[in-house]
Amino acid sequence: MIGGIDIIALIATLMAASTPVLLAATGELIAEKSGVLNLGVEGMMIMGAVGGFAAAVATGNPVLGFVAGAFAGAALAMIFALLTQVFLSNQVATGLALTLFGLGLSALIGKGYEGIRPPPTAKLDFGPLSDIPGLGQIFFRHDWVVYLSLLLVAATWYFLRKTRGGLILRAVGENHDAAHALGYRVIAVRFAALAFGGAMAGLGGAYLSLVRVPQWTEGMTAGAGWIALAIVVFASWRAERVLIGAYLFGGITALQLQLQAAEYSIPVHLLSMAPYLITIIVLVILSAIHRHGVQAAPASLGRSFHASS
Amino acid sequence: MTGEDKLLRIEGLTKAYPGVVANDGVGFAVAPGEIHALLGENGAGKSTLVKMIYGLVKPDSGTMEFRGSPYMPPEPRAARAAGVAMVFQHFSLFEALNVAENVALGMENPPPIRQLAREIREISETYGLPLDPARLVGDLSAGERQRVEIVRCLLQDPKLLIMDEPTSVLTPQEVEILFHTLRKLAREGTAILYISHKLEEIRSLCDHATILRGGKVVGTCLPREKTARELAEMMVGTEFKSTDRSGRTLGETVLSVAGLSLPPMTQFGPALKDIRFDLRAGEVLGVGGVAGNGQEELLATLAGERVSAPSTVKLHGTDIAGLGPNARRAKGVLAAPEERLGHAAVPNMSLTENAILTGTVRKPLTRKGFVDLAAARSFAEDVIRAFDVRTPGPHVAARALSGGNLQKYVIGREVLQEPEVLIVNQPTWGVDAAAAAAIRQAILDLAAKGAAVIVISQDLDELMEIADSFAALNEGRMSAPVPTEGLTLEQIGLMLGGAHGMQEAAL
Amino acid sequence: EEPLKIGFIYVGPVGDMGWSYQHDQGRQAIEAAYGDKVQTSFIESVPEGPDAERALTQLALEGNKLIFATSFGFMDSVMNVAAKFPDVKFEHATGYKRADNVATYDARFYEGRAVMGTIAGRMTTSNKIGYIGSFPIPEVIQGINSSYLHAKKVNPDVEMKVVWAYTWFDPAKEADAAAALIAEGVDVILQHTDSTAPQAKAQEAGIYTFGQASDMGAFAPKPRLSSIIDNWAPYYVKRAGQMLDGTWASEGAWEGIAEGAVEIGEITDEVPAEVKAEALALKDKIASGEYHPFTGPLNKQDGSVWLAEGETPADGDLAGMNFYLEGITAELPK
Amino acid sequence: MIQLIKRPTPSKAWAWATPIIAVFATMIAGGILFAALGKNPFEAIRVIFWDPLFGSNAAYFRGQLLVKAGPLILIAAGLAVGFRAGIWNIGAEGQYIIGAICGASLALSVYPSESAWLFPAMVIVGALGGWLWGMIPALLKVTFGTSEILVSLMLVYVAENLLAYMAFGPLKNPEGFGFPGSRNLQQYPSAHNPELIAGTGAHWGVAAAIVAIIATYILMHRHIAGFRIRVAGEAPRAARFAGVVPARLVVFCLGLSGALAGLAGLFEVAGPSGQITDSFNAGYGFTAIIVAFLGRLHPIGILLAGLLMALTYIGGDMAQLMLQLPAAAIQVFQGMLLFFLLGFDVLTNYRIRIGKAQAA
Ligand SMILES: Nc1ncnc2c1ncn2[C@@H]1O[C@H](COP(=O)(O)OP(=O)(O)OP(=O)(O)O)[C@@H](O)[C@H]1O
Ligand SMILES: Nc1ncnc2c1ncn2[C@@H]1O[C@H](COP(=O)(O)OP(=O)(O)OP(=O)(O)O)[C@@H](O)[C@H]1O
Ligand SMILES: [Mg+2]
Ligand SMILES: [Mg+2]
Repeated sequence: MIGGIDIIALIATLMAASTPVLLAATGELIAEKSGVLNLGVEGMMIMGAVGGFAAAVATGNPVLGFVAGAFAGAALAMIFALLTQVFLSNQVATGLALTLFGLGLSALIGKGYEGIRPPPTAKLDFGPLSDIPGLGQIFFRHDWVVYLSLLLVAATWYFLRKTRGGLILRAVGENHDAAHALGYRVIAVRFAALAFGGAMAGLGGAYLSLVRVPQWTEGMTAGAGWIALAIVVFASWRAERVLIGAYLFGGITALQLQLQAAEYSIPVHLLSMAPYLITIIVLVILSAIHRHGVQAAPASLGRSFHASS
Repeated sequence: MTGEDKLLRIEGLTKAYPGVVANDGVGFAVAPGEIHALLGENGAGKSTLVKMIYGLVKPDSGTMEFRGSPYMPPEPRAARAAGVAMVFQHFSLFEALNVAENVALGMENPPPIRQLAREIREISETYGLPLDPARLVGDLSAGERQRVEIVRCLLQDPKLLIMDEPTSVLTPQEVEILFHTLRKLAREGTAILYISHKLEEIRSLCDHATILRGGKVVGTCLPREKTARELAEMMVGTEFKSTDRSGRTLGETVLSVAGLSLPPMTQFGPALKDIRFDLRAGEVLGVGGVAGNGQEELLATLAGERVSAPSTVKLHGTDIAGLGPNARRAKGVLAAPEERLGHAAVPNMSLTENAILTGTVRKPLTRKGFVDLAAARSFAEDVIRAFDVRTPGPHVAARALSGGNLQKYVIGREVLQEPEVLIVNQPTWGVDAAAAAAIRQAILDLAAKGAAVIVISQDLDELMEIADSFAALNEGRMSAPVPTEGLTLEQIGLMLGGAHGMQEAAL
Repeated sequence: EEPLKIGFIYVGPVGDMGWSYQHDQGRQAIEAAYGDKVQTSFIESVPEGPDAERALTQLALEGNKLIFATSFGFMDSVMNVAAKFPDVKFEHATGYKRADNVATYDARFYEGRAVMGTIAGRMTTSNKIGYIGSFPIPEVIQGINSSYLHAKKVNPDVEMKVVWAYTWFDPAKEADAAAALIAEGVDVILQHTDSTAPQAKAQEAGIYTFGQASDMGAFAPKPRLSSIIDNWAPYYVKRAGQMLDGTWASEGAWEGIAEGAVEIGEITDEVPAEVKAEALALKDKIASGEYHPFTGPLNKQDGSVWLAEGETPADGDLAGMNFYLEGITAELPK
Repeated sequence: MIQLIKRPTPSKAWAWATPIIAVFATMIAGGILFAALGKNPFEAIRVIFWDPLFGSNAAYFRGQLLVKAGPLILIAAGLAVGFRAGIWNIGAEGQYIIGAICGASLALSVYPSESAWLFPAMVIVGALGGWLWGMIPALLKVTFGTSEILVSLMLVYVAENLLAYMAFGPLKNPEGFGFPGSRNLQQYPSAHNPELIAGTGAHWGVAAAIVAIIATYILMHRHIAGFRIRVAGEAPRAARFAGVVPARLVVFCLGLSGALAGLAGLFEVAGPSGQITDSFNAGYGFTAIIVAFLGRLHPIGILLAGLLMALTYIGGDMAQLMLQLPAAAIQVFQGMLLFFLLGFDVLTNYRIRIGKAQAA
């Protein structure tokens, strides 16, 4: 308890609260690391939300729901990949169109699923560990997806830093012409990265509709996809910072509400700006440091690749 | 030599692109330990040929044999696995990754990164190409970057090493080191396929040469037994005119630069330090030295891309140091930068539009700021005609021109604007012999008409051929110009060695 | 004879399971009631502003004679379009501007909130109840005051914590709001936002909630104790009928439990029988008009007198309520 | 195997043909979608594309087309100039909001005094607001090299929160019974941006959009300054060689697009929308990005793309009403239209060759 705020409860809350954007941002991180800027995260998330929900309801199995959500997100990402990688369309415009399309399609698919409850997602049972004061609440009382998301962040970090696949992915994102000249299949790598990004966004969406809310309603992602994009930037394209960013964004929302509950009178809207202002400041600092050297963003980010030979 | 001892044997290799047959029934063979040159004009098909050997481009027909068995790599991976390594004409490096990671990317089965770093350090020292595996490639100089490419190849223990114009970005010292390395490799049995437009280099390095023209093999020779001129004539297929430097008289001082100092343009670029020289009408000043020592910066500063302290640059005694590029153009100071695509010309724009790029100030291509397309087109046509630019017409995008033709266009565009001062950087870089001769002649003709010209070049032979006076640029310092007549190679070597003490040395 | 054409515009999708969904239920009730004599149509997800004006005009041009605009933000658009189509009757939900061909209607949600407050006051053991507000507008403030007042009546020790989510619908944020309240020790949550996310959170924490706007029956019996349901059907059916028989007139309707506009959803067995009886009795007293949820003496939060002994507020006063009642400790955002 | 071969120069014929092909392809794909939803596809296509233009109430809807397209075109015209220069302002939504807030604040601060100067002053303040909001990413880019894409996007969220703050706080209508939202400027004659010719839908914002299209056309395709801007986008180094000062260009482009977005916001808040509410911004700033690309960053293209987008919105509402097509189906349809337009564009710059792969 600090100033009437229960810090332990706050941390426990923000971990669950941040999971959807954490998943989506981790996916987008991989996509952007491969040099593709996909602004369609919101669309992919909501497709995951409806796909996951429908599958979970149909099968009664939330795990299958998550799998289906990932597939739904990845499927939408493949439209984006086809357009931007094969037909060389502009990534910004295509991403915006993807969001529009995903919001519409999810609503169409979701007709008839409103007002239903999905099968519950199990919490992991850590036995006595969950009763440790403080730590137990923070670390040992979540559902399995929260742990999965942390695992995926760690795996992403490991993949990017330590594996050959990660090295190739980064190479493609840095200089697609050179990667092509060395014989790497730029388009294939980007398809894979986008599919992963879509699957992660879908997973995040499914977490919303299966755990966080849990129900299906149109437009239920309510801007989470855009926050995921902001987090990738905030994190300056590093997996471990994505975790910090997601928890910070989630934490500020949770904190803002908790301050209200504790009867602090705060200017809510001004506080809600804070994460974005902090992101801008982080960007400025990063760019000031790297003024002439290597930039934090993948150098090929947003550029179309066409093999000329 | 009999067929059995050949490492690579190529027969009837053909590759057509829309509108052009880049390789037409090409055949030749390379033996182990042989350094084999590929010669040819721009667009002759050299790069296409080696890209097919490396698996980047698939031939339409033809066969290859490598180490005695049929060979047709579907992708570079397969080529590397077979023992072929390649250093590209344009680097294939990743600036944001470190040296070890860059090397790993070019290898089939790299060891763990820590072990790889050790191997890089070892092999780079063995061959006299020291490299720190942990440094970011973005922080390296052009020469160091090429070391990365070479070390990447060496670590794979290649049987055949392909190098496409490797020396165009290297300092003479670095070229020496490179040649030393290549010879050592050749002695160890590695075959080397070597592409360059620098015929003297070929003569000193290569054992055999295959000459391409229009995609066809037009001859083979032992380069050591030919003069550079003979080689050039084999490439072009006609006799070669020497440049004519007659008819010039030096007038009074046009441009004077004094106390010109500027901080670096980029983090790793050199600063310009107290540059001073006078340039007279009709004079061609050759600025020698290794790229990366302030050449780009000098051109940018004289062209007005960067402004310098007041009175550091004067034209006819008037201060122009604070003027931008267009204000300088208005006064007759023109320039042609080294990088054709993206600096001197816009790749995706037509030649007409590229005429507008620099031509609006001195040519009536605009009226009250509005572009007169017809006038621009006819100016572009003038350039094409006067400089024999081979292109279907001015509507063609700059990127569709070959390097040499675009360079002729760029030089022509400036020359036809009748400059009073022209600054050109590496005017014949990557350009084949015939086009290079044409460009040099154009510069001489311009000077003969009374213009003052600064030619910045790494090619000392070129400078000796056309320049009246010579200065060396080293680490941002420029030596005082001395007349080229009677200048010995030793003196030049001293000047290039360091611009500091060279006044005494030269005089 | 041509059927009477009736049009609706909704601010959200009909599938929002909340506000727009309930209005669409009302539309369907009209069709059910009058069959071939009416023909209804709607445009959903209409943003407030110029798009609403166009959608309303479109409905008018298509020959709709009665048009329901079901969001507060449509108010000025309705007035503009109504001026251009004097022959078309407009009904605007929750607004305060009327004209000869513009009526307004709203529901007295605070009546239902009084019943919820009673149950909440009885069910809390921590004596802390929480309220998730959407926006600090009079309708929501009425609900907070009414809930608090009636919880306090049955449980003098009760405290009320309020969190403003500044959204009608953002499941994630609503869940966080519930979590924040739970962290403050609240064990009953009322909400004036539309998603079921708070229910899910409450279930996790083992505490109670109430359904909002629609039944949210999926969460019964626990944590959902009961619900407050917007039922626009009676009003819509009545007004459509008045159009058909030519008796429609502009008015400002504000209907509550008595008219069936506000319904109390099933009270689950989690609620002890006597509490359930007490709640239903209160509901009946309100329905019969015997009791007004805001009956003096009542003071404002700052201690100043709002209603004297036995006094009830004029509807006009109530409609603009912008203060908390005495005893609520939170500060109302300005 | 499909292979793309870059054309030496973009094809003029395909540049005109691809949008038409794309619209037809969308009609086919959309028709299938509508049929799957149990609607008559031909009727649906007619209602969306034909009725708003030539149907029974077309007089009204043609005007509404302008109302809807006006801000899109105005914003996109400015964005396209920057995009051409390689300066990626994707925060027009924020600049739009700030323009509206600034203009409305000025009007509301002097309410209810009437003056002929008020509206012109609001126009200036609105443009200035958008300009200032655009200057933030511009100056950060110029001084620190910070990516304007990301900063301008982040500033959208800041602006949205500021908008909500204004709607619930300082700008709240004191006579609004505690309801959020400002006074309605439509009822404040001096501040109102009225229809210029009754029934046409054309207000000052539409006029400004047309002026912006003409002005940017002249700038980009006739004037040497526009030529230099295009050079900067294609080859920054060459632009410097041609005398462009990059920092000035960044400031100019972000300033121009910001100011035009701010103007759009001002005209909207003083005209069709009328008031500052927390949901005032309807995504025009983002949709305008799509419009700019659909119009291939060419002013005339943007004009047509803006009208096409507006048509699908208006036709979409009609399809909801006449055919009970859900709003979601319209969104899907719009998404498909954008996909086809963006995807087919490749034919302008590339030839398609079907056959065995040439390159490994
Ligand atoms: N990807 C391609 N598509 C179409 N034409 C091509 C392509 N690559 C090369 N060409 C054409 O093939 C011919 C041979 O080109 P290549 O690059 O092999 O020449 P080069 O001998 O390497 O020239 P340089 O000396 O300038 O490097 C040229 O006419 C060129 O225009
Ligand atoms: N996809 C393509 N379509 C048409 N021509 C091409 C294509 N790719 C390359 N070329 C042309 O092939 C020729 C040779 O290409 P290459 O990449 O070897 O450059 P280059 O001529 O050697 O230039 P430089 O000497 O400046 O490096 C150039 O004329 C280039 O314009
Ligand atoms: Mg080549
Ligand atoms: Mg070349």
